[in-house]
Amino acid sequence: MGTFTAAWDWLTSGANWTGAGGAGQRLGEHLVLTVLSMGCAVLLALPLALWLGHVGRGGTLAINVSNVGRAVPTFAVLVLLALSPLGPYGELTTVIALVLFAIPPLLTNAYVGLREADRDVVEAARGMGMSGWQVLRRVELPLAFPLIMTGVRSATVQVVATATLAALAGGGGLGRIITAGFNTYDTAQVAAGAALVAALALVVEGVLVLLSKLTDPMRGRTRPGRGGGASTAGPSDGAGAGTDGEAADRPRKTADAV
Amino acid sequence: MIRFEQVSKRYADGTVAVEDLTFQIAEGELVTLVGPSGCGKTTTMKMVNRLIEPTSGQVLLDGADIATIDPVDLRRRIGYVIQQVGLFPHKTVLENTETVPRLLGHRRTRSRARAAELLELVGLDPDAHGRRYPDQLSGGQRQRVGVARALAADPPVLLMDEPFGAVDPLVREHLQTEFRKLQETVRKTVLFVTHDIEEAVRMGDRMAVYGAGRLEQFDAPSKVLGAPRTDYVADFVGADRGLKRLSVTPIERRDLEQPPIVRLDDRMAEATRRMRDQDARWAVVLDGSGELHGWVSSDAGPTEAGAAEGAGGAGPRQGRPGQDGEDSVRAHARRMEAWLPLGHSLKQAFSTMLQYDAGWIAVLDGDRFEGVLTPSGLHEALRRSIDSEQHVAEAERAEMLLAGSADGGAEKAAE
Amino acid sequence: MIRFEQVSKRYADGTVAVEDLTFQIAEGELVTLVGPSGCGKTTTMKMVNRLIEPTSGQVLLDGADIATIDPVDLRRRIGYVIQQVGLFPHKTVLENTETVPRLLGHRRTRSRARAAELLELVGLDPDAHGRRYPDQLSGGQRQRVGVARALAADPPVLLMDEPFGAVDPLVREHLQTEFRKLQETVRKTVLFVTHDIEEAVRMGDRMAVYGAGRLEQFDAPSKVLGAPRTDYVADFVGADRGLKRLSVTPIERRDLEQPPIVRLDDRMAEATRRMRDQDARWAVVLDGSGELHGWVSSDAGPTEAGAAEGAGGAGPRQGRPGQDGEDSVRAHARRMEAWLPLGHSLKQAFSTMLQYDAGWIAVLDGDRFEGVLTPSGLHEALRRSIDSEQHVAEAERAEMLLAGSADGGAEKAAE
Amino acid sequence: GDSLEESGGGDSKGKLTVGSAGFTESKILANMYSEMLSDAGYDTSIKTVSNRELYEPALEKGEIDVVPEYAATLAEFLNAKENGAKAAASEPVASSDVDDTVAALRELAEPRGLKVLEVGEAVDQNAFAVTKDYAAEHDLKTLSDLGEKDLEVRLAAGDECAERPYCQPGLEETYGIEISAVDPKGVGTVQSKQAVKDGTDQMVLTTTTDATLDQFDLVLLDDDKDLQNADNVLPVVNAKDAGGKKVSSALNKLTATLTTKQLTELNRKVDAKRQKPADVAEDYLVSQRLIDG
Amino acid sequence: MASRSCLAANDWICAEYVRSRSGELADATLQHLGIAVSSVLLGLLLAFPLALLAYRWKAASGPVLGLTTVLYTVPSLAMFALLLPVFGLSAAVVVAGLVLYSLTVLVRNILAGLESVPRDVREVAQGMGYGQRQLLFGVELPLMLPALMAGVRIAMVSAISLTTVGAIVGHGGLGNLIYSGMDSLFKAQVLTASAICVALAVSADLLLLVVQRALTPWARHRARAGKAG
Ligand SMILES: Nc1ncnc2c1ncn2[C@@H]1O[C@H](COP(=O)(O)OP(=O)(O)OP(=O)(O)O)[C@@H](O)[C@H]1O
Ligand SMILES: Nc1ncnc2c1ncn2[C@@H]1O[C@H](COP(=O)(O)OP(=O)(O)OP(=O)(O)O)[C@@H](O)[C@H]1O
Ligand SMILES: [Mg+2]
Ligand SMILES: [Mg+2]
Repeated sequence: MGTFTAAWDWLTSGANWTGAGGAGQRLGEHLVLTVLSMGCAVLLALPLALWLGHVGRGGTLAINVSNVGRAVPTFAVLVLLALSPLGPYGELTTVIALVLFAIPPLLTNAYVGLREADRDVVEAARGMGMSGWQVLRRVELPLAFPLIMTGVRSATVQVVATATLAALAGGGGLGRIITAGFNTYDTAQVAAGAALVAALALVVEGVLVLLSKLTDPMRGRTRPGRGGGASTAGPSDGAGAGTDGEAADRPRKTADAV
Repeated sequence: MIRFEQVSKRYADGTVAVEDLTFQIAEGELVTLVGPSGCGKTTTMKMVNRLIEPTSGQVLLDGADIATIDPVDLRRRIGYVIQQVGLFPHKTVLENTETVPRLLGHRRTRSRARAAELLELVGLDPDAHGRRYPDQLSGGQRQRVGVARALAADPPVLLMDEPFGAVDPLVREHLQTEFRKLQETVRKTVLFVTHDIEEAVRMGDRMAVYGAGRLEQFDAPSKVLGAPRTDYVADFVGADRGLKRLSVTPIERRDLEQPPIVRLDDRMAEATRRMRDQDARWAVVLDGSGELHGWVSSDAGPTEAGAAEGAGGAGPRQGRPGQDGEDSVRAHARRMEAWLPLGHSLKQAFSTMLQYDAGWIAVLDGDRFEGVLTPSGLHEALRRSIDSEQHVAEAERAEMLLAGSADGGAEKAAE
Repeated sequence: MIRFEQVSKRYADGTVAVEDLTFQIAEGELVTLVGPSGCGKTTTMKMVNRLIEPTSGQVLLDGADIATIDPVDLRRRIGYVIQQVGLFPHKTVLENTETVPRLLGHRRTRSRARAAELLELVGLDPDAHGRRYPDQLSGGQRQRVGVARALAADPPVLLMDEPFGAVDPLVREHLQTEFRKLQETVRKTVLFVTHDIEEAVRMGDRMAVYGAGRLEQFDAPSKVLGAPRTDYVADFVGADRGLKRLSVTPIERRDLEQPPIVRLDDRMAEATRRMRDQDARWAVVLDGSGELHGWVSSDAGPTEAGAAEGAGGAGPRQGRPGQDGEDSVRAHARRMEAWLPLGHSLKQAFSTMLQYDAGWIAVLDGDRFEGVLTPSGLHEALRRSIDSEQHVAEAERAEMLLAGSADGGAEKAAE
Repeated sequence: GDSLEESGGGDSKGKLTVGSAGFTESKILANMYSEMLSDAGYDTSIKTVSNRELYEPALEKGEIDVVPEYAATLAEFLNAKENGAKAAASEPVASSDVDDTVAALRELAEPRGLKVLEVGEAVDQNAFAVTKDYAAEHDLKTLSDLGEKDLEVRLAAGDECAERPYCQPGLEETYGIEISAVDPKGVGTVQSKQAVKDGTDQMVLTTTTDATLDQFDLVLLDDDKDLQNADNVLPVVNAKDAGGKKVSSALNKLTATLTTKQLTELNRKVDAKRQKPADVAEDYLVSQRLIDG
Repeated sequence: MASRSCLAANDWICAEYVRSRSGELADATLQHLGIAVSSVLLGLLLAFPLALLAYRWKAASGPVLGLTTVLYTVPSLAMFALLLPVFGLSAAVVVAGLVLYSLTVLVRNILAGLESVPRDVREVAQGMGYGQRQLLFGVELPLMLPALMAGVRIAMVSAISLTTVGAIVGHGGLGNLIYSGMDSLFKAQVLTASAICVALAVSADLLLLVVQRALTPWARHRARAGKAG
């Protein structure tokens, strides 16, 4: 418990936040790193995944290839990149490593989401002469949206967490707080840094949830299958029938056939 | 028994789908539900198996408020054919069909056999289609699998939401017949939505006509057709509801005309005389045992041509000339194949007339000749049946007005 | 113009859905496609817009092999109402409807207005339903949105797969009427699948009857009903196909009977005499300008009771007694409201008779009285129309047999 | 083991777990300890736990019984753990004097149930390296040489370098070296050495026994003014499980023999010649006649 | 001689390395697989109820997602420090850590899968009297399989990569080799171990794909008119 109170103290002391190397700056760096990496990963992975999912081919291969980037520990990738000609560009290697790391969840989820879009609806879309691009953008994409966003959110959380590794190579970000605390045997600082990373991840997650709700093409539509129909109060519009009055008896004839 | 008590349903966005609904379906009764698109039929159904909870009022099943029954138990007792068919895309046709029996823990072999049986009942070959997935079926085939699936567990209550909407007339008739047959042996309590008024009339013990969220009429089909309670109902069941009554109005004895009757062995001259007496141009011919043989024209004689004005063009086989001498009726009589037993529907009578290109058909009771039905007779019968319903309906309406429960539906604008 | 040339389709699992199909739909023609469930109707449709590629043969659109046309371009020219409706669940009703116009780059305001217009056409209120999502609509409402969506872009070719299958008779009739109206002004080439033979008959310029993957008959609806080419077709269009012809057979002059005619201002005694001469119990009454006024019974006279045997039940307003003296026809005549113009269908005639509870109806040509139609006359007319088709059909069949292309369908078992 | 019965106080187990911190030198040392102990009749196994944060508690608990350690580093670690990070930073217990450092270490270790064995000559302490080219160009052999030259140096090290007396402050005060900036690429990491090799930085903080320097074309500069703490190698054991005489006598024999030069050579065998740590350890022990071949 | 020099020369690719350390490599690979596979399996067992909870009881979805998010951000060192007292210095501690890490992906994907089950199908199942459990296993589970398997595939690849952090406590499978190789810049070791890692990930992914295909035979018939149009 002592660690927690100490970490709390660390976090609440203003001195740790301001100035060069303060938590404020580290937070900013971490965010930049995350946004940059996710931006690149999204730009690379989503168009590819959407296209492959739309065409329905090559997805397996692409997912497999992208897994290569993830299968090797990010730390090792960082070191290997440092040995490459890119080595001197420290931040770049970190971004590359994180992009490689973020691509598989994006790619896999988007591809699967697209393949699973309701075939009847897609068929209707194609039948009305939507071009491939239009079917994709107007139908498949909205239908696959939840799964795509799931991929984006998982990837982002993971990137936020993994970006701490940048510190090992002297990059910026919250990882620096952790490694510094580590080297000075300052457990409180380590815990504080970890808490900051977690908090950032939560906030980013929250923002993404909000964002996906706002951009969800199906917003406003009741999500399927959650219990019975909702019953809400409200003014009855009392649309009764009774408009016509009762008329007199119908006259009748008792005629025979001719 | 299903009972609705002042049931209303208002959706989240304020749409009132069903309002103040009160009616009852007796045990073993098949009630057909018709009404304009969007009037709340599906909503009504789903409130019975609690897929939708009413906003107010209650639904009772065998006297118990369903709100108190566990939804799963409730639904196990209720077969449901959903409007959108909704087959399980991940199961084959056979697996889809045997879903509920398997759910109830029946043994695999037994439920499989039952599923195959039901598929055959709905006109699908279990061998050819059983192992396919729903995606590999046509629209109508899918719908039939949906029906088979709902029947598989033999539930005492059935909700069927346009179960035969996507199949062709032949299959539809087959399904209707099979279902009625089934219903006659094991009487289930059925709520059956359809957009086909004829189907509603043919299938229903009673018929519920909805207008925007309210029950406009709930009556025997013949009454709904014959005596629509409101303008709205009259309009809804169709300007041609008279024609639709063709299929529910039986041929009765009093609708028949009595043409002259001669025997096969009567002499032709005698026959001709009798026809002239009755001012008729043809006569019915019975054989020795009093059974229908055919007819004979008053102009019959040496010339075959110019025959049978106003009478059936039926029977290619002429009466065989010969043995009994030129003068016997037998030599001139024509076979009559356009006949129907008493009690069959006027629609069948009409169809038979047209099919045999006949101006009349004979009506038998067992083997006994009862008379002939002509187009005018048919028309009369139809008019009378409508009339009689109207009389009853008017009496009822008067009562209703006194009771103050009328919803002010206007009179049929008959004049 | 759509042309199928020896088109076959075999699915991956070996099911042959369509086999060796050859036929042609002329420009601006509406062809209805009927056939048993699973016979390949949907498959046929999807081959036109290349949602399915034929296994062999080719489909031509305006002379060009569609295999050579870019699918997207092709589909832009073809409106498609899918059997499963397939609305976009993520778009509102209005957005769904305006999909294609927006796709074609039309301006938002314009396509929105057009969408609203079309929704109204299919009987949906754009204000009440336009902003809803498909999940919030009833089955029939969804289907109508699907129709509106296909019409929105005003494509020259339309494929409609059971477009009105899930709506009630009133809405269906409304849709049929609207669609025919539309079709009369802007003639589109339409392939229209339906399971409702009457709909097929009413809507189609020609009618294609499928039997398991093959074309059994392709003819004008009246011919298909009147002279089914094979047993199979006869069976399929129904034992009551004669009855169905009611709706496609017009009232012709020769079907009418000519009762005695009297004028409003004729003296009653003279009228009675004329009826007696013609052995009639009633006469038609025309007014001074020769227009239909009503009818008068031969028993008419001081007593009002026991009137009008065999005549229309129309007209509550009795002829006003008075001014013209007791003896004028005017005093005894009854208004006749059961009338129809020449050329209307026999079905309307029948319905009108039943609606007005009349034993006959007057038939007018413009304002001119042409005669009366009785049930027997109606029946005769129906029989004749069937006959005439059959004669033609038999001749055709003989030719076909010679050409060797007959598929061995048995004779119609009419006899 | 027949000698098991003779084992004195604290030798309660016949099985001993030797901890290794995972890097080459630690692996070699762990293997040597293990060999020595099994030669003394123990059943031994090696467990790798890369972080002191994890293995030190395990050592206290007895999950690990013996660990090769470095006197000053461990002393500071325990100091921080005992007195908090701040106090430890302001009042370091370790110094360049071996005996003082070991004494301080013992004081901190014993209450935790740890027993610090004899310290030897072999030392693996912080050291600074520059590229061979740089050294040749400026004629550098020692840190003093560097201080005499008027050179600005960018130093690849950890963040904490700026505050640690043995690092930036020491370099500036003791040697008069001008540090333009500390590039926080970590102590002796690949990235740090690569940065020096690239010319991004001029000097890197690493350790005396680093055997990969050749691969980056680096040479160490001599700490001729004894700036660095006395990080001499010594075994630390769990007092309860392995505090007995038999263990200490076995390990002390080794500690007494091992020199820094030998240790560096052993490291080189593994890191440059790519022999396996276990083989290297055994060869060494045999060649020193500490065990039989 | 040539092979000796490839070790000494510290080449990236070195056959002699593979030859001389084949036992070590095999052990590491086995350990790696064991840890990765068991973590994903356990992760599934844990993620399923969590996702279900979040799905059935909407109020829980925030906390569940939040918790699994935070778990992933816990640095591995801290994670192991927290888990060590419970599991001791064994492979279990690594598995436990990886299970917690895998929840991030699995819970989300299972949830997304559950929410993607078509309304009609769910409704008809309910209408037939499917109980909650039967609905889950008979309908929802099969229909969400694609989304679920997408999650499992990502989780598996992640687990294979993350298993390496187990090197901290000596149970990192190939990670032990990668990290120690990294320390001493043993290029052949780093590359070989990494390559095996990649091979494991790729083949696990393919295997899972095969499993998914086998589990969803209906999906194969869905490829209607495959032409891109
Ligand atoms: N989820 C919903 N939210 C709001 N309104 C709804 C919802 N579902 C249905 N409605 C509306 O409630 C009314 C009744 O719908 P219901 O599905 O019961 O009609 P229905 O009688 O079955 O029609 P159909 O014959 O077209 O299937 C319709 O007007 C429909 O638009
Ligand atoms: N993907 C498929 N694989 C195999 N067989 C199929 C496939 N799709 C359809 N079929 C079969 O092909 C035949 C024709 O199907 P189609 O959908 O064209 O029938 P339809 O005439 O539209 O029937 P309905 O009136 O019931 O909609 C059916 O027997 C059906 O089972
Ligand atoms: Mg409905
Ligand atoms: Mg179809």
